[in-house]
Amino acid sequence: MTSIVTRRELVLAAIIVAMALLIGLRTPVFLTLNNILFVVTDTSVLIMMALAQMTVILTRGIDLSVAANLALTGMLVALLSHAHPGLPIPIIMLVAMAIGGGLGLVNGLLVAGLGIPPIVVTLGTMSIYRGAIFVVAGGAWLTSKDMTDAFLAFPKAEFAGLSSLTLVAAAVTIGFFVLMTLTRTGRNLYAVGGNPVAARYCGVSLPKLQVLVYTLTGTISGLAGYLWVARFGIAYADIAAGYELTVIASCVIGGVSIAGGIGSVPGTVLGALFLGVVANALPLINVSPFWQMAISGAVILAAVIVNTRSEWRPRKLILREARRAAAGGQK
Amino acid sequence: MSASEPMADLPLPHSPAPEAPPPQSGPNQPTSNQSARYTVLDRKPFRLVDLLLAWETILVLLLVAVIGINTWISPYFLDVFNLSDATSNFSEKAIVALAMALLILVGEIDLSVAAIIALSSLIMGLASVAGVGTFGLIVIGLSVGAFAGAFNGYLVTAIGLPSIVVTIGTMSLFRGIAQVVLGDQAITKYPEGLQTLGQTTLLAVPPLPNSFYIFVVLAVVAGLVLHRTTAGRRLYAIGNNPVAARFSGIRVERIRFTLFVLSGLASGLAAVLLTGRIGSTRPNIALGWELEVVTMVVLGGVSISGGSGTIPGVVLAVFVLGLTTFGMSLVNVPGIVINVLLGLLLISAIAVPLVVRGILRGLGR
Amino acid sequence: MAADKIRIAMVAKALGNGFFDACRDGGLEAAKELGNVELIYTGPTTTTAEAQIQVIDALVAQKVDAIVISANDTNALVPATKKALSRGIKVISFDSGIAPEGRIMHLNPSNNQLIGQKCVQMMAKTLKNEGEVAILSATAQATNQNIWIEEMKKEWAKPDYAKMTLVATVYGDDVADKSYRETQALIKAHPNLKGIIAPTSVGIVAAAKAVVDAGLVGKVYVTGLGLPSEMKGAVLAGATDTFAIWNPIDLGYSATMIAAALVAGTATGKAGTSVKAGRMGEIKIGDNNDAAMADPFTFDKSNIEKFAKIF
Amino acid sequence: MSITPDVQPGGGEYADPILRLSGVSKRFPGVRALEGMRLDLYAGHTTALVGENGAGKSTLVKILTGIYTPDTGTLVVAGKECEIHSPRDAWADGITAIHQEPVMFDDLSVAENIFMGHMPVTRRGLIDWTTLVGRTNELLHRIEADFSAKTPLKRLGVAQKHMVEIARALSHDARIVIMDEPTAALSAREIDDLFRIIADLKSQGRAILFISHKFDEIFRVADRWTCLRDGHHVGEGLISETTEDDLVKLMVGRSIDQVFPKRHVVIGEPVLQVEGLSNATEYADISFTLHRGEILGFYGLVGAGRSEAMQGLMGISPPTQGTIRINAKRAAIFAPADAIDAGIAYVPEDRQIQGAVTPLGIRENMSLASLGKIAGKGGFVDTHKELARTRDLGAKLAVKAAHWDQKLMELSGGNQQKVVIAKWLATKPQILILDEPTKGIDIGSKAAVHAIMADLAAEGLGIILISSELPEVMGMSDRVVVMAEGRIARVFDRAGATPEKIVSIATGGSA
Ligand SMILES: Nc1ncnc2c1ncn2[C@@H]1O[C@H](COP(=O)(O)OP(=O)(O)OP(=O)(O)O)[C@@H](O)[C@H]1O
Ligand SMILES: Nc1ncnc2c1ncn2[C@@H]1O[C@H](COP(=O)(O)OP(=O)(O)OP(=O)(O)O)[C@@H](O)[C@H]1O
Ligand SMILES: [Mg+2]
Ligand SMILES: [Mg+2]
Repeated sequence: MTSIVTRRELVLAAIIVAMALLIGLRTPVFLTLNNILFVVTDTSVLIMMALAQMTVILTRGIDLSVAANLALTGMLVALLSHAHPGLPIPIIMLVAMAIGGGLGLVNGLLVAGLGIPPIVVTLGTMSIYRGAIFVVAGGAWLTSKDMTDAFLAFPKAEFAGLSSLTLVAAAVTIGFFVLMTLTRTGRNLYAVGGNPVAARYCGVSLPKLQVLVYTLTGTISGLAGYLWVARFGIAYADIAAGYELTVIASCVIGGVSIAGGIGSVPGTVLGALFLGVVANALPLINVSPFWQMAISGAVILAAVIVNTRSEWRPRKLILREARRAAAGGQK
Repeated sequence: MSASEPMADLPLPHSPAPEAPPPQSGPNQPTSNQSARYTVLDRKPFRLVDLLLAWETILVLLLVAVIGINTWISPYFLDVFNLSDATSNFSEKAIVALAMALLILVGEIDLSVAAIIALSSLIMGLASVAGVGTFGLIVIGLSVGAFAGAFNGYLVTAIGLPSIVVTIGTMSLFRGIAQVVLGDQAITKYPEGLQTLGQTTLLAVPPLPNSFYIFVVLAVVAGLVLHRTTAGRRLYAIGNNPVAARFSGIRVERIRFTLFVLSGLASGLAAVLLTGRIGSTRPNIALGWELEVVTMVVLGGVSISGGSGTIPGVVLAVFVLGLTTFGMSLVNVPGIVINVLLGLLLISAIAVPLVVRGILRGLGR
Repeated sequence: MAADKIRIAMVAKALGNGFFDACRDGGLEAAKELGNVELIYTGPTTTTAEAQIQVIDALVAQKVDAIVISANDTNALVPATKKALSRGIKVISFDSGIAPEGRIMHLNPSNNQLIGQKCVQMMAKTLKNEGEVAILSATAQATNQNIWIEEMKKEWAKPDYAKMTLVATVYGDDVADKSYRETQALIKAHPNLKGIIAPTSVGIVAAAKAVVDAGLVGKVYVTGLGLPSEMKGAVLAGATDTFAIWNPIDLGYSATMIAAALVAGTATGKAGTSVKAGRMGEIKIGDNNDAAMADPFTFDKSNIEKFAKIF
Repeated sequence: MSITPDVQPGGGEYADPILRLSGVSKRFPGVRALEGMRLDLYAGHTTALVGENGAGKSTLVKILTGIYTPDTGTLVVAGKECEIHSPRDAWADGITAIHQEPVMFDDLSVAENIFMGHMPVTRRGLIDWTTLVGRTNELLHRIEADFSAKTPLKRLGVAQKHMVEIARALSHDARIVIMDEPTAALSAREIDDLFRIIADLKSQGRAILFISHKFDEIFRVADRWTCLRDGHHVGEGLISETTEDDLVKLMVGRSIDQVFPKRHVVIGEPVLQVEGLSNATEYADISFTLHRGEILGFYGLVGAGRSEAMQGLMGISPPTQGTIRINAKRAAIFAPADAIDAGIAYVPEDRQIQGAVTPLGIRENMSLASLGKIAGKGGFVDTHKELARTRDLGAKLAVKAAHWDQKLMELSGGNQQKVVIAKWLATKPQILILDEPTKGIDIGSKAAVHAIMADLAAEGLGIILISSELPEVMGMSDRVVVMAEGRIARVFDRAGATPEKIVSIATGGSA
């Protein structure tokens, strides 16, 4: 384990702060404590989902079904709560995680058991899960009138000035940090992504880890499904459409390598925050709504380019340094 | 080995194995087929299992099944006019899928194709409003596509960003630009000629749309280029090992760049046909097509990590997907439920041969 | 399938939308009343023209007798519906129209001008003609939304509303979370905001929820077009004072009746003629082959409970 | 001359093997990698496993370490029958290995690299970083490594990375240590270090299985040998009772008369003149002349910059300064395609990454660098021409395969190398650069590659041979260029070169 934050993460953090300050210049309300807390609350689900996705990308995989999983689980728990209004919220959350985890496990088994490429599996289950929402709900939308007050209350609850969403995201973040830095499983994830053959020689089983990460991602998506549906008070087939790409973009901006083996918890959290700031700032700084999509596209590209560059040093120099280190050591 | 002749015509004694070992004594000597060690066949010996488990075979079977089931569930399916109409709904996507197949084959991906269609259509619309004629619009549509593709290609090859990341970004950027310009407006003023291209047919029977004929021609060209020319060889080499390809004198970056331009060009062509077909441009035109196109390519057996796949496979997948969708919508199954079916189809088409091979291997032991 | 049945297809902008589900119920009612009509309710999953064209092509292939459609795009559907017309299928649009050359007639749920006026009037009444107001629309390309916003602005120009200012128009794309976030941003960007007009059933619910969640009930009011069943909570919570909608059941009912009449040849759909639409009585067809149904109906605390049970 | 395996070699201490593997078979689709193989290892002894490329040595190692499960066979360790299904099982039975492929995690630290798969954990199940770092530093100290536990692996040089592999093998404290070609990328000094470690392990009573294609090493380090051919056990015995020639005969099935069949060739005109070639970081001021028919050896320590200089010449990483003349004409080389057009061919050092496209077939690989030559009208591949050429080159280099469309990944290392060389010969070059062409390939193939070189030189090609193996460079070259620290330190004639002088110059001396 090297230092907790890397140079790349510092650059990203600096970009986020600079961006927030610039937005604040135009719209001072952006920098109020309330708004900052709101942005964090609004980004909480993205942070959780991005962290889970990171573990999948670390193993050289990708999970495109997360948003569909979120929507399906959200619908299922909304239906459940509708049918059994007495169920306590912790039980609902556990059920959401179980359903989401189950859907993730399906991905994991297809990837690990049959060796189908993750992008194919999750492209397929993405369609299947989305369609399943339509089927289970008979095509209907569930709105807040179909949900109990307790069901709707949790995401709005506050503890010590922090929203429950923020607290859940914080807990998930700490969990992932411990997982990735302090457990064998976490280090094994880096190993299988960095060099799958070598990992096998070290007795690290890729299939087991794949089942684990897809199930984990599913579990988090399931939890996010409840939070999302309860927060917006609506469930239908198309909620969070296209959200999987936002989740992946968070990872990439946060420095997770699509080629596997590289990525960190702080980086991914920053990547998600970056997108959260952009998403919340654009409607606020009064740019024409028609500009928002183009700007967020350009900003994603710019962030990735800057972020790649900050890490980028000529390959040759790395060699020379290595050689110098080697030469220095030999004397 | 002869050494006296010049390299120019490679003197080659077809001597069977100078190294063929002399028979040895001793209890541990394997003596069987020693002399056969160096006979090298020209081609892989034919095995029925290979043919039966080839991707294309599976797709053909699937296609037959789809046609059978559709005929069974709807009396309207086997009708020349209906089938011809059905092709117009997937021909444009299929054209983009051909270019995408080549791109995925070299280990890249372009998720911005649908956004490029929107951008091309927009610029064509602006030009049309300014009075440009049909031919001019076609040129403009294609060039905008090519430029957008070149932009992706530049970011991937010159700056070295992963293509999935670049094209997730340009996906928003290109469509965003269309939205900036169009706002809540639509462009509906297109010349007669463009609409003729998009809406009519070359032949009365079968009344297939022009876009379908274009797709067929392009599929043949793509198939020939990929499977019969040296350019195709280069693509396979890059897809399997870009470093070795570069060391072998293949201009890897240039080819990658070209393929991005080609993908943009195909999207531009799709934009021309689609704009002509619906005669209208709005920022959300072709929304979500990128995933449908990728699904066509992947179901077609092109390995998502690059290096393997065929054009016939992609063409078969186009028909499997297109006809499944059409058949299901004939009995009014909602689109989202059709998607469930397509998802299952995608996974099982890939899973079944893997499982069968696994079982065969188990039996063979 | 009985061959002598008239098959009428009702095509929604997208499946799953409560508004169209209510239209379908109206259509089924008409079908039952007529006896010889089979109603096919269908639609795409995404609100795009291409997806709707695919649905239309499938219906043409099935040789349905009539198509009743709420269009995702005025012009883009024209080639597809023209083809349907040329094969003898009666095409009419309802709710959101197709350009005249692509349909026999169009049934407006209400008069566009009335809708625009109604929205502004409801807001003005709640705010007593004073304060900052924003509009939350659906997608930027939704035909009917844009017409209504246009009409609202015309009404707004009247001197009565001089102190009630329009500060922004934003788009929630008929996506719940985007509408919610846009509303949140409106509230923050305009601290003096007093009202939000959302002429979309998805947007109005999300906006009301955002107002409730931000603890601004009584400070910011949401109005617009919504379904009573979905808006009940917002009205009871106080985030919405009044809102309006026409009756989607009646709309679906009338559209189906008209289509059946066209197929049966008892109506032509020509300008100046009229069609009998069962319990809705006679519907007059005006210029451009347009017809309009009743005025939008206003809901508030007093009647919401009753209607929430209906649609 | 094989010794029946049941005869106990040597004195009483051999009495029972610590590891006895018997009747092992392993098939891959289309290949029988092992067939009824057996192997005995004895405590305190080093056993060399010899065999051609593809004979099945690494497969055997992977079976012993639980990476492959054999189709049949039994394993007895220390008198107890055991089954190994995963590397963990192997560790539990006291078996550990340095694999042929590098087992490296570039983005992790040295400590994690060494303990991957068996990191110490605290009672709560979290990684015990203190113990981890402590034990790593102990191990590094034991092998006299000059870096620390927390260093990120990507900062280490090639040789240092090998030390990490060795440390990993030692970290298990195993009874049986397997080394699959551990010396392939080590310099002479590091090989000495390794042998010292082996001696140390032996003295502690551990059994060692040592795999190498270099006979000098085998005779230096091993006590016993076991020979494999085509997956079969073909003999075993004591090193002290055998000769190199015996072993070669057993493994190849015939004797190799000449490993270095250098012929006398009339040296012709200069074909390549390089002057002042430099790039910013790796090499500087490289000047030399290569003649037709000449084999010019390039010797240096790993990291001397030979590969980079040649890759500069090839246009892979174009140099910043210098001129290149081919047949006295200046050549403009900015990309490998330019170099190929100019008549240069470069067989790279890293076969798996830079040379072979392993998922493609032999035919396609052979055509890769000369697609223009098999293109007919409109760029279509002339398959008849291509197949004829593949057959010719394949026969010329004696490529061993089932059919010409066989995927390279199904071929042994030596045959892959021959295909890569064939690919370059197909471009009909005037200058052939071979970068470590015999690294990791067996003696038979090595002799074949050398014979090909000699033939090509006789045909008038100018050949550059980069090798870190001194006997090879000296045996094959007309002149030897010695590089050190990115520069040419000295050029020796065949007559003036002695091993001592060359090594001294290469290590920075001035002899
Ligand atoms: N995973 C695999 N799939 C298919 N064939 C394989 C696989 N691994 C090895 N083989 C084949 O098994 C045979 C034995 O290979 P192995 O790697 O054991 O040889 P080796 O003796 O180690 O050779 P070298 O000296 O080149 O390392 C070869 O023909 C090889 O091609
Ligand atoms: N620190 C390092 N990180 C990554 N790769 C390295 C490093 N050091 C060396 N290598 C790689 O290892 C191989 C050999 O090392 P190096 O480049 O130092 O030797 P070289 O320049 O090829 O010299 P020579 O050919 O004379 O041995 C090269 O392919 C090089 O790219
Ligand atoms: Mg080996
Ligand atoms: Mg080298």
